Amino acid sequence: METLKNALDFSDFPRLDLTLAASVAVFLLVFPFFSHSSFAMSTLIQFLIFSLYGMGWNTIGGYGGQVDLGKAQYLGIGAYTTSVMLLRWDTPFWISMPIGILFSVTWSFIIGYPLFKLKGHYFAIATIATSLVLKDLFEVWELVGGSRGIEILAGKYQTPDFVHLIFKGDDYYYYVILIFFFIGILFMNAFRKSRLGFQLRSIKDNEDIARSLGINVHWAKIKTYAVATAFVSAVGSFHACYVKNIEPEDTMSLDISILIALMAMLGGAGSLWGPIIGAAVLVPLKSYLKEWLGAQAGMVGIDLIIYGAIIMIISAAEPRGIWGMVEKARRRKRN
Amino acid sequence: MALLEVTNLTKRFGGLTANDAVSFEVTKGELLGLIGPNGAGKTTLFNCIAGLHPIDAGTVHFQEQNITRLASHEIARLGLARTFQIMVASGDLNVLENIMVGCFLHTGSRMKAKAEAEQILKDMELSDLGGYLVSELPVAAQKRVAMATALGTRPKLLLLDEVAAGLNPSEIEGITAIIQRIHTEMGITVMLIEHVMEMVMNLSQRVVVLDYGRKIAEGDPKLVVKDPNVIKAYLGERYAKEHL
Amino acid sequence: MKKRFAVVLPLLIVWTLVMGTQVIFAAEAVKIGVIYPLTGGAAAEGRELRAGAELAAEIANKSIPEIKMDMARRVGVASLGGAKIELIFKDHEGNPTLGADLAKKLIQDDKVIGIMGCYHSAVTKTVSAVCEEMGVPMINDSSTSPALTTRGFKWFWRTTPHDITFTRDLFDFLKGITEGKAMGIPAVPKAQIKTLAAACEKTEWGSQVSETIAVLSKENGFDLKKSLLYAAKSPDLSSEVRSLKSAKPDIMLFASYASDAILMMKTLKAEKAHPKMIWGQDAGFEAPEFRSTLGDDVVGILTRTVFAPQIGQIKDVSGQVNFLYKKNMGRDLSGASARAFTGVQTWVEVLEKAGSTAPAAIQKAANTITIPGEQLIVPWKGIRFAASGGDQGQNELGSGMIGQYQKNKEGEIVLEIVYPFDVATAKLIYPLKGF
Amino acid sequence: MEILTGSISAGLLIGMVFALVALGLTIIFGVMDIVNFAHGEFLMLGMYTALLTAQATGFDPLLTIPFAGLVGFMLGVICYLGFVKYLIRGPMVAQLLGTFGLMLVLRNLALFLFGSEDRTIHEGLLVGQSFDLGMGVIVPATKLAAAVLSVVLFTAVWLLINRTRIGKALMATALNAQGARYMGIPTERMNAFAWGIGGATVTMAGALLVNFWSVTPYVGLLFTMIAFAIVALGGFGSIPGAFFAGLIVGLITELPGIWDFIAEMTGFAWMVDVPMTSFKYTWVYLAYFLIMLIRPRGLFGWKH
Repeated sequence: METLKNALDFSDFPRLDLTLAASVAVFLLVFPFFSHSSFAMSTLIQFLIFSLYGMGWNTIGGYGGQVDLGKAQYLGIGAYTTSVMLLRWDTPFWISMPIGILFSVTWSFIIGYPLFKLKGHYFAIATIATSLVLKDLFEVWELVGGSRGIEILAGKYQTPDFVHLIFKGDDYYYYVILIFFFIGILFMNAFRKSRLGFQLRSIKDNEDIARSLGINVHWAKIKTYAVATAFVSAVGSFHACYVKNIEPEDTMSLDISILIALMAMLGGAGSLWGPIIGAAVLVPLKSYLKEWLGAQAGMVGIDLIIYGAIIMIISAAEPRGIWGMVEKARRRKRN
Repeated sequence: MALLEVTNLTKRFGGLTANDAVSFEVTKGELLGLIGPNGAGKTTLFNCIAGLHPIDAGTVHFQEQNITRLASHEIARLGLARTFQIMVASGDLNVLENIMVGCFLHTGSRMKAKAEAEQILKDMELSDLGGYLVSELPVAAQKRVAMATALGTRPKLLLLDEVAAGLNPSEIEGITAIIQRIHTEMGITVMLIEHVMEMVMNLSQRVVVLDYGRKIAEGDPKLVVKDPNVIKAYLGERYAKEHL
Repeated sequence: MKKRFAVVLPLLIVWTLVMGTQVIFAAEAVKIGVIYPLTGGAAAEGRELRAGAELAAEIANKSIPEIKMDMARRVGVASLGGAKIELIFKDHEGNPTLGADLAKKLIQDDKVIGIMGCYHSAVTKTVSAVCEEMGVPMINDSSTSPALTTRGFKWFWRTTPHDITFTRDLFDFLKGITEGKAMGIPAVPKAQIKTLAAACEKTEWGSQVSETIAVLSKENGFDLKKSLLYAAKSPDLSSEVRSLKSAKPDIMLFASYASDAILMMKTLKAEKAHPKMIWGQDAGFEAPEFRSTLGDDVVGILTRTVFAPQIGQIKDVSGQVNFLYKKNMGRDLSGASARAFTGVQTWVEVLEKAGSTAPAAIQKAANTITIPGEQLIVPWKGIRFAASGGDQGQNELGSGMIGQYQKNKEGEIVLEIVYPFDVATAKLIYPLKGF
Repeated sequence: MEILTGSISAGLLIGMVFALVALGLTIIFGVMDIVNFAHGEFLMLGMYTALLTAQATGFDPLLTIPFAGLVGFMLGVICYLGFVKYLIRGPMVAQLLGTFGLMLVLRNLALFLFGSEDRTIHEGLLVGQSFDLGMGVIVPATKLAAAVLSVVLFTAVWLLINRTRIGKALMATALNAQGARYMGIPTERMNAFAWGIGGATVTMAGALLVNFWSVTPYVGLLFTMIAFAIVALGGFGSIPGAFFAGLIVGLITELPGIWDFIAEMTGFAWMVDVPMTSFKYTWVYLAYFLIMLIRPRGLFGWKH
């Protein structure tokens, strides 16, 4: 009950933020009714998906300060569970998604226990290592299609199919992921106010002090890692139904892991809006830069040079990302 | 009754013996001072008691329970809290939230934790500062926040590590009063490390003196300062010979 | 034959000068979306593909009666009032998810009437699924994973033969050698070329090839001693090579993209491996940089391909188109660019037959079209898609070739055709003389 | 037997090459605790530098190594003074982010300038040479040269840090930057110097590797990942650690050959069918993970 209240309580944000957030929410809700290009639509869906990944990453990476570069493995577990169960047993999405989460969380406990014995860079690189090991295993595992992966053929289904989450148009997917998105925000709002959320922020500050306050640091990290995992896995399941094609190289690649961390870090790790801002900046930036300046336009590389330069400038200007800039400006105004 | 009982505690860092067979007791309701020159191993002793460092020999009992091998968070849960010399707070938790972290040890509810933390803020005369980041506060206030955070865990024994270091006389007075209040009004047993002698003398009922990791004296503060061993430790052998 | 070609050449040059400056306004252009890897690991191949497709569109949009190709004689698509072909290129970077997004964008935003692409089988897979879902025709010119046409798609046609065909060619070729059919060498006893070892990259394409090799070698009585999958774009391949070498095979078979193919050959050389034959499953083995990088070391290496400039000696159209291509790009058509060219050509012919840009009309035309072999620059019997069955949408008249890198009289390295035996352009070098 | 000796020797050789690539990363980390995602891009730029200079001047690619080192030194210093200096104020998260951006910029700059095709050196003293020492031990000349350079550079860097004043200043900066500043050590310049040395070693490695490997703008990340694993395995900032970890990683990548040897010796048919090469790098990461469980600061780690 109190958790629900926490989730719905945004009163600690300035009114300006809430007005902005509300107008963005309204915009997102009505967007499909206005005339738009499908490019804008798929960019928005990508934005929502990566916001959610970023929110998941933000629990352990942002609030907990544990730089995790292996989130793609959970995306893969979620996506594979859903697609394998769909193809073999025609399992509804709403059943396979929780099962995927269960698998992911179990795996996260198994590797989380040793992982969190490591700190800092050792931890970051170990997460990359585990993710790549899992990817390599999936590549030779014939049950899940090996390196060829799994394809969901939409033709078999009577669309729109809300049970299996198979649709023809992007609009349906858009609204499903939008609901996920809102739930995700509420969840994160509750999380940051929960006991675990507080403990984690204390751990990020100083592990010794956190311990002296009775926090089981190792266990708190593992628990949070599981929360982050569940998030990513659930969206991974959605991803499977949306792109309908799952391959280790594509779904579980290092690029995805880095991109997830990148968006949350750029927007502002450890804040509620950070990952959303990060995704809102990077996803459209990348796709539109590519569209205007990329290889199609005969200027190979320029788009990514600009993209990379923007990342460099933000990271050097304000280590806490875009949201950090906002907070800094506010603090200066207040003092 | 001994609340904390340290027996033959020994801690080595490589070739250096930081604590050498230190034994003492803290009685319930007491205010004990731990003094000694720089590098005497006081903070190391705190860290060993609180479970931050594994110890090489000896035992620690808290409320007659052996806590020698317990992890530091388990010790904290039993009611043994401590502050740190440096309150590192680069993070985004404000003062109130910092205290809430401690309060969450006893409740899962944010409302309750917040109410309790606000009460502690009031007790520590910090009410106006709840919304600030620790790093934005002056040192004296930071020290009080450090104590407040530890109080959030509802400790039975509070270990204070140099809470007066770097403060001016009037601030020391203020913090002395607060420690007194913690001790008498809240009924929390306190053990403190302190360099400011005046404060230790005023506050402590008993002191333990460490030098080179060894306990060299123990007892009533007024008597202990006259102990030649203690003077030697603080002022050097030559000074002791010439003046005693 | 050569003589006639020499007469045509000046004509072609004059024609390009005259026609190049003319602009003819006609019916609204027909837009076709082309999705290729313009950046990423296969960017070099992507550029070849794009150039091939662009050349085909250029020829389709102008009248060049000298080229013996229906498409060249017409201006635009005649049945659509001379509508010009407009290709809209998109770059998928080798990323299947991105490819699918681009397909949606092309179809919904750019309103293309059809899609072509995508080279990488993995990308073709997702793009074709989008097309199938939206009922938009897609012609695939250059992806060879057999699985693509086993899905029963109604909006997907593939002009290129797939890997089972190509691998079957390999074994026919090997059998032919034992029977003395190869040009220039006597029959080789089977015992001398009985053992095989294969190394394929481990994504969609390579693992398919690897499986096919395993099945076919068994069927044909060869002994596959070792078959390994390796991680593409690997910084070092010495353990793979040593593993292959230790199996002491007579023939080594590879399925690799360009950078791996080059590194593999260099490592083979460094490790002093000397199999009697090396065969590559196209891709990296016929990429232009494969031969430019390795220089003389490629002599004797076999690769399956669908095009070699030597075809110009047998087919006029091939020579003519290759001439134009070389004029634009400074090098010969490759398997990639020739297939892209053929893909666009097929699109043009299908539209010509359909007489409409309505998807249903295109679908009907594609299912019933037959393009005779003499129209094509590739040495196929023609293009005719299977309208049903287990290989639906696959071109039934396609065939592969096996080329061998050889040094010609001028000292240049060229890809000579050694299979099919009846169109061979040079004597087979056997055994490989080693690096 | 031949495959065993061949695999082990090849593993040690490639291990030294990997260690050479990782050397710069560990120097930079040792001095200022920053993991450089753009490390592989430095290598790539070193490869292009050597290739283009050799082609433009007609010199043997070997002669371009000092020049590449110079370019790398300047590149490192420029990167530090122009960018990393501002980055190190932030937490690890921001550093990863920033160097990742640097990686994207450098890679795509190369793509823009040089195009995406594979490029290789065709002629040179080392190109295509290899020595057969018998017992299956075949030593490609490039790898041998790289291994020699690896040993030389490792020794040089070790001597620089342990035997010279500037090395002591570097060490002081590494251990306690603030303290070093109070002692009058120009830490800012020390950091820039570390980046210069780090950049120089890796571009020199690149200049040598281009004799064997072909270069594309995308070649960096593979080596970055291997360098990461090596540096972490050896212990961040440890120079001998990087060398031995490099050897270990090299041997692990040659596991398929060792596996073949065991399969041959024991004659187990099932062993032949295990797709060892598919897992080539899996073993590296797995080994990293397992070793870290036992030694959370790496084999020779002294910082964390």
